[in-house]
Amino acid sequence: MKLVYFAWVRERIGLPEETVDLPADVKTVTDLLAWLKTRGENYETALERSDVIRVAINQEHAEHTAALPRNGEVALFPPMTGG
Amino acid sequence: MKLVYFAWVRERIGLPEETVDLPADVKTVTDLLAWLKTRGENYETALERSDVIRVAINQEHAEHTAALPRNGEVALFPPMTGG
Amino acid sequence: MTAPCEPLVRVQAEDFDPAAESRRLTEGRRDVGAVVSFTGLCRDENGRLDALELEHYPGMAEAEIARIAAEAAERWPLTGLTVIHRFGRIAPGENIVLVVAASSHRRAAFESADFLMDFLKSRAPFWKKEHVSEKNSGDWVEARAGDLEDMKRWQR
Amino acid sequence: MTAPCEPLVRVQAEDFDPAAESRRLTEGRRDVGAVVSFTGLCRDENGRLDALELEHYPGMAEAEIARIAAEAAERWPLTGLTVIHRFGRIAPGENIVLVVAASSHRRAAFESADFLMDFLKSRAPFWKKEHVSEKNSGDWVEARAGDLEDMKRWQR
Repeated sequence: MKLVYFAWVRERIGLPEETVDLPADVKTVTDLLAWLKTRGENYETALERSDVIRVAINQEHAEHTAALPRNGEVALFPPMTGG
Repeated sequence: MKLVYFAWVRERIGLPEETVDLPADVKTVTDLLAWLKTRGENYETALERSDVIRVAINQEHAEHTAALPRNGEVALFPPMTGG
Repeated sequence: MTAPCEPLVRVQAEDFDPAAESRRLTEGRRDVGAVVSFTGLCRDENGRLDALELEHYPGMAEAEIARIAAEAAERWPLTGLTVIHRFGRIAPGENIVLVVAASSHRRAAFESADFLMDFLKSRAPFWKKEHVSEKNSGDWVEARAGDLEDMKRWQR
Repeated sequence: MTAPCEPLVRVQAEDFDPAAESRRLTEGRRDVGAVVSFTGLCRDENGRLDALELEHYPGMAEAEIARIAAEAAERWPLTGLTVIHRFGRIAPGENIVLVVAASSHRRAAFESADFLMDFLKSRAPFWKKEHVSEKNSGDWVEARAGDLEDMKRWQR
């Protein structure tokens, strides 16, 4: 699965994007966030307040309860501040 | 007193403005409207629905209950449709 | 709060340039975060209309718009405010009225422009006469009850 | 009701010209009665700010703005709608975002532009980083709770 990161999520993780092989039991966005936090201190810092992390699945806003897609792109980012 | 008329009030009266000598008992806008209606059919037609006639005294909006000024300009016109 | 801005009010027969008026409120400044511009244009009403004739009360028109603009400048923290209203014959597609409100804050710019238009409609001494395609003279546009309702939104 | 207008959406690094975009929605037409234009500009926050860096999610930014614009075009009877959002480094006094809404009706133009801005703030994937005068790198702007409240005004 392709993961993309923006703004301070990107800065704290230290990567703009990466492709990962997910364990079979990682099924929802919530699972994904918990699994990423086990991958190192940078992920832990970036995703510490996971309640504020916004998610897009294939470029559409999604809830943390959403199921991960079989294929495609999952984006993690802070609340938006455009406009 | 100087009277000025606009839009269909002006067209129906047939004058853009005039200067009149008011009888002593014409003290308010309501008195003025009633007195003008006695001056001819054109005034009667113009001021027939006196409730919709708007008034300005010395270029400020005024109520029909307002006292007429000693000097100055009283304007009569339909509801405004600018903007 | 800082002093209210000095609104620019013009009542004129000539056309205006909305872009130039917006630029005047932003050029050389670094404190303007939002500019809302409203332009009112003459419509042909599905081909029915040849032109509008806008009559106004010279002197009072300027004074009344200035009063409304000053009230908006008191009520919202604006960095600039411009109101221009034309009179005379105006063809479909031409400009009638312009309001430009600039502020540090988006909501102040939106609300003050909206407020200005509602009050202009119901309080500024202008009257529209329609010149229609079929006959020589047209009718005066009637005030909409909705215009008065719009204005009441701002009562507090 | 006629079919909703086709909104024009652009996400770009270059500056835009609000006047040209307004003209595009009115030129040669006789059915447009109202044009509301909102321009968002970069402020220097009383001299504190050197620039804003606007990061965006390419692809999703365009798609999300297009979704919001299409919703506005469904909801209000617009004759035209344009939304442009810039990304990259933007200095104080420069343009960030433009919404232009044209309609036969004043209220539709005002409300749809206001709606667009509220939704852009809270749903379009853009993030502002401040470059401040005193140090080399700045902080990410935090989302305002008020922005979300603004958006909720449009729920029905």
